[in-house]
Amino acid sequence: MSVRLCGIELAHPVLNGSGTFDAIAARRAFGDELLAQFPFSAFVSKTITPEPRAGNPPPRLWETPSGLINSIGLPNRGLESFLESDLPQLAELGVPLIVSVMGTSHAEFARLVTGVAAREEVSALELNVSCPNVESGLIVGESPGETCSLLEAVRPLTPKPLIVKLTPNVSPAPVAVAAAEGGADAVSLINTLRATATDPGGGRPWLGGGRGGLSGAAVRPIALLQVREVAAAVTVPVIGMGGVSTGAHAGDLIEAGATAVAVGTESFRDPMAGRRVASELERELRRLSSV
Amino acid sequence: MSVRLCGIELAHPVLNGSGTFDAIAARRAFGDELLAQFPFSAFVSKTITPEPRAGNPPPRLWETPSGLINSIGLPNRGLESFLESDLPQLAELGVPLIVSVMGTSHAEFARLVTGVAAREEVSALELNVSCPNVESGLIVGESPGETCSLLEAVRPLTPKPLIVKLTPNVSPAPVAVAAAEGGADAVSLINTLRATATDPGGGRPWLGGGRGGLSGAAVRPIALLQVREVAAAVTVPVIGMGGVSTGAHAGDLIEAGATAVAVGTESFRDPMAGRRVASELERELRRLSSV
Amino acid sequence: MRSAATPGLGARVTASLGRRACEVTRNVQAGGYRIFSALDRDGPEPAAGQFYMLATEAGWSAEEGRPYLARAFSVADCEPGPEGVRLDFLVHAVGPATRRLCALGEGERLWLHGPLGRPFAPPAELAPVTAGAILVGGGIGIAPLALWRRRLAGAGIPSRVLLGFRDSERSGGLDLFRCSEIKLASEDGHRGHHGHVTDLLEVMLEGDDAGSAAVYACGPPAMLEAVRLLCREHGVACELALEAPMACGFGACFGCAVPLAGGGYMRLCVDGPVVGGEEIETALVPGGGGH
Amino acid sequence: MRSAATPGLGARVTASLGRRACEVTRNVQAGGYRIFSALDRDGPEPAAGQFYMLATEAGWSAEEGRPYLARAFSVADCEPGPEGVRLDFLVHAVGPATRRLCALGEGERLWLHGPLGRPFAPPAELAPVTAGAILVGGGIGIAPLALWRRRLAGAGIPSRVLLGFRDSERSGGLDLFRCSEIKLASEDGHRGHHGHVTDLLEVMLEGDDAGSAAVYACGPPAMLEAVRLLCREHGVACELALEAPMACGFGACFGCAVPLAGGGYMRLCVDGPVVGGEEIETALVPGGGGH
Ligand SMILES: Cc1cc2nc3c(=O)[nH]c(=O)nc-3n(C[C@H](O)[C@H](O)[C@H](O)COP(=O)(O)OP(=O)(O)OC[C@H]3O[C@@H](n4cnc5c(N)ncnc54)[C@H](O)[C@@H]3O)c2cc1C
Ligand SMILES: Cc1cc2nc3c(=O)[nH]c(=O)nc-3n(C[C@H](O)[C@H](O)[C@H](O)COP(=O)(O)OP(=O)(O)OC[C@H]3O[C@@H](n4cnc5c(N)ncnc54)[C@H](O)[C@@H]3O)c2cc1C
Ligand SMILES: Cc1cc2nc3c(=O)[nH]c(=O)nc-3n(C[C@H](O)[C@H](O)[C@H](O)COP(=O)(O)O)c2cc1C
Ligand SMILES: Cc1cc2nc3c(=O)[nH]c(=O)nc-3n(C[C@H](O)[C@H](O)[C@H](O)COP(=O)(O)O)c2cc1C
Ligand code: FES
Ligand code: FES
Repeated sequence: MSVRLCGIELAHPVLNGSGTFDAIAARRAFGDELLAQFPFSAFVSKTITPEPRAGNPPPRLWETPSGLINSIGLPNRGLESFLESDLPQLAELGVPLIVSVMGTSHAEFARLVTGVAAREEVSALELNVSCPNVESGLIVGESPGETCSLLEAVRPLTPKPLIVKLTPNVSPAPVAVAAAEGGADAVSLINTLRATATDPGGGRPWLGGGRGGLSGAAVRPIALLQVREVAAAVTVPVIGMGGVSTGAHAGDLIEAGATAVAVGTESFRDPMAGRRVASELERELRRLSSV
Repeated sequence: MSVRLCGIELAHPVLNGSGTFDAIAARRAFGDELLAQFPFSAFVSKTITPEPRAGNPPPRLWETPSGLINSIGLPNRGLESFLESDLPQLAELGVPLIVSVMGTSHAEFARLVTGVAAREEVSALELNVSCPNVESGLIVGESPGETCSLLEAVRPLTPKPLIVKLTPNVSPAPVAVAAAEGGADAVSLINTLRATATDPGGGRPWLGGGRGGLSGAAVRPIALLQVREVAAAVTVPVIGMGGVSTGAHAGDLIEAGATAVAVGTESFRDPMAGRRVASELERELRRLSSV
Repeated sequence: MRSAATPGLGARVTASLGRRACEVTRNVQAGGYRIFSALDRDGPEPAAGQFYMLATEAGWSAEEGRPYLARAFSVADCEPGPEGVRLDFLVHAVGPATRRLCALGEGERLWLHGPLGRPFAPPAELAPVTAGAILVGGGIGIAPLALWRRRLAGAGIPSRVLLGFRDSERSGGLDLFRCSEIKLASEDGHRGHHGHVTDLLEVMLEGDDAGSAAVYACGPPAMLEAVRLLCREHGVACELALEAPMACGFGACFGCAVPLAGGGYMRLCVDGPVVGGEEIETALVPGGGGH
Repeated sequence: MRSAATPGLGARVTASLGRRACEVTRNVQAGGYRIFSALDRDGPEPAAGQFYMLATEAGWSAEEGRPYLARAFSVADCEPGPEGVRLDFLVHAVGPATRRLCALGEGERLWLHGPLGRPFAPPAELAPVTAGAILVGGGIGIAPLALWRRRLAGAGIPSRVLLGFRDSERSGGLDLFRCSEIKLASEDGHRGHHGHVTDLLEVMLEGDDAGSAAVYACGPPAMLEAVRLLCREHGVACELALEAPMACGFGACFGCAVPLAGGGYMRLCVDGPVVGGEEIETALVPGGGGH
């Protein structure tokens, strides 16, 4: 079941989705037993930004039919503090580390990529591009041109693999192609779908941030199509995610062309979901290869 | 609860989503009692095309967590036959008729708009733009420019209200703005989200059409945000839909800025859902106005 | 279209408008299946071959948001009484909906709409000089034949019954035929002819009076296709009760497409589920009768 | 940080890794609430104030795809035994998850992970010269105080208990305090002081020895905020057990944000649910404690 992803050897194809597993907090809650049975074959950090962010005001969560809207707002301690305090702790996990970063300009992305890539604990970087470029006003990940030019700006800064996390709010194939042309080593998808909810007690928006992103089982059929179309459009490896809760779902994404898959929301329901999905996937792939 | 939509007086704000209720077939199944208690305040026809279409090969349906993928492929008898046989029967419903049309070029749309608008039974037309323009290759409804130029081509052909049905697969606000600029009298959203499914028995795609559109409760939170954003961007009325199954959901869309709402997938589960939603909505609006 | 010879026999019964909540009065084991009864206080007595769309009032969608849609079930038997019509269904637990229905408790409530679709037509309509009916059923598919046999007997029309089962687990439907003379086949040889039920049909069709009989079949797709071809070969009229995925059951969704012999598709819910053997291209409906 | 005076008292217990299926051994009515017990064969004994994430094994998501996520519940009581730890929960049916949990049958299975979060700290840690504890609870919120009272008594620390209820319906939690001396308040005057429980607290804090007591409170947000302000006014240390919407319970989702006194947010699941009155900006957590 081991796979190579951009030259990184993974024991199995199941990663976590960025922002859906805090390995440091989980170790605090579950103890060192977590390290012995770490659910993912590589760990993807929550997205970090150059400066610390408090995140959005609560409420930040809203449960929907078979899904979850989150409006977390990327709370994080900022680049310096991440490198200083978090990275050494994450290195103890014993799996390859992929650090997710997000800036609002080429300069911010450059600072993040340079700072993170310099650390030997880091195996690869994921660029979270679901944010506006303050210079152009466009959401980088919704525009092939913005995505390509971002890649051209940061690609020269490191030889380490750069993964671009695609947004599902536009057809992702053209953006994936642009990312690959700009030098991305892999793409991952889907991020969450833009969504909102109303306070049941009255007409106001429920979420402190006004709106958020939908994830979980509800979005699985959307993710499957987007992964299939992106995998058909690019030659770089694809990390598929969106509503994976069983090995069969992971198998569907791999059939659709993904090299690896990630588990997000399902880890909330089952902290060891990644491990379960990996072992179910192993059985599933055996079954499919015998069909 | 009566509302005016583009000058059309409606007894209540609840319509059907195009393609989710065949009033002629329903009358055959349920008898004339259907007319006495017709669930919708206006009837939106299934999308018709210039020539007859058989639709996609089966399977055409796939149930997903709290949702449904359909890959129906717009089967219809074509313009002539619709005008000759269906329209007189639909006129017996006793509610305003909105006819949904789809072409793959300006010329096809023009033929449809001219033919349909000429009939006095028809109160308004809905333009289904979730299809490629064969001339440009672009999905009309994913491009503000294509949408505006389509409207400019067909707007002069009729004084009857033209409603543009927006696709949720891109951010719809810019397209809505373009539609209004081109002369649309209203916009409706959301259509289905592109999605797919794998045959559980083996890796092949399940749907005969390869992929389809996701609707139902799963997409409700996506629809709510898109309706809110479109309503904030345009001054023409908005018909909101996507996963409505109760009056509370309809009320959320109206709070978000919709003038009317449509019920789609829920009518499959409950053929009289439109009527139920309308009466629940009446209570809901009273409750909200007293909050 | 329907003959007046046996009044009401085989005439399509119009459904009561909308869905209604009916109480479950019984739920018993029948081999590997369950037979449950619901009391329909407001509906008409269905014709044999018609079906209902069913969902439970509570706990539908209990498996990760599925079942989401109602499901189609043939009436296996029915009995009018002072409080309403007792409807019996034979169900095989193969997925989320059927698992939930099999677990129904007495006194629980079921959402139901129907009766829907085209029923079996009397032999006299299919074969000019009729020697009676031959009923061919397999597995779970024998449900509608049970009611049809009772109706034929009531009208004084002779019928012969051939039933086939894979194994004793799957012969639970036999309970519905308690007091009739039946020829049995089983694939595992546990009962009757060791082989397929179509072997029995073949022998019968080669007999003397068969040319003037009408064959009615319901069962797995492969069996139906074999019956269809046998009947064609022997010039014997046949009606088949087919299955296809159905979202609505009343012609609203166009999901239940079955390929027609002359090209194009029919909607099985309104133009079936009982179809003439010559009407369709194949009984191997893609996506239908998965079990 | 935790004092060694009463060994283990108030020390955070580390959760067993991952979720586990536990059998429900009891489910009884308690006023308008239910108290149910589950046998945790593999988990440690929790500390008072800690919580578990719960979901049922079957029939979760039974209301249109909800509940989708597990939900947080405080341990109301627990008892180690030869087969494992018996965990008692007090639940109020307010939404899809709590309705499903209240309907749990004996022998059914529950998914659970925990114990999670920061428990109550012993009085000696909060107040240097302690005169013991004052426990203030309201409605469903008295659950964690029941276990805390037992633990304090076990350690020989005196505690006084003040409980408030809106009406007798909502006083079901009293069953958990059967054999203790309690001062009661009810908003409808059906029992004890006619008014708020905070009236009782105010009187007590104005008494002689209160300045050296530690207050522990759990209940509706408005009550907690009143307790917090009263304690601040009287210079009395207090700990509050708060609620916030939680998707994961172990620090993974950042959804459970509670505003900190100094700006920014804490994650209530890992830095709470028990927090010092001075740590937070307000106990009126947006989105938390909706009932
Ligand atoms: C007219 C008619 C009459 C019928 N009468 C009867 C009857 O009398 N008794 C009876 O038992 N059945 C009957 N059926 C069949 C019954 O409707 C189906 O078995 C039912 O839909 C099964 O629902 P389910 O949720 O239990 O299983 P599903 O999972 O919906 O369906 C079972 C099969 O469908 C496929 N499938 C479809 N969607 C999905 C999905 N999202 N995920 C995974 N697999 C999927 C799978 O291949 C699976 O094997 C009838 C059907 C029709 C059309
Ligand atoms: C640490 C902690 C300990 C707790 N201990 C207990 C306990 O011991 N006993 C107990 O009964 N409860 C306890 N709770 C509260 C319990 O977790 C919630 O009541 C539970 O989440 C309710 O779930 P539900 O599905 O029944 O209702 P939900 O519908 O999830 O929640 C009820 C309220 O949340 C809002 N809401 C959130 N999402 C939606 C949505 N999508 N649609 C509509 N409304 C929504 C509504 O305003 C509603 O009133 C605790 C919570 C925490 C954080
Ligand atoms: C609470 C939450 C926080 C998330 N935070 C991030 C993030 O910081 N960066 C990112 O790239 N994606 C983030 N995501 C998106 C997930 O990584 C993933 O792409 C998405 O949730 C779809 O997968 P799922 O359906 O399995 O959850 C977040 C998702 C959730 C639910
Ligand atoms: C089976 C099916 C067929 C549909 N056919 C059409 C169509 O012909 N034209 C159209 O504009 N929208 C069509 N739609 C989209 C619906 O009108 C509606 O926009 C969408 O389903 C979202 O609403 P809902 O979630 O309430 O179903 C169809 C949807 C379904 C489920
Ligand atoms: S099931 Fe919907 S049209 Fe037949
Ligand atoms: S509930 Fe997920 S971080 Fe607290």
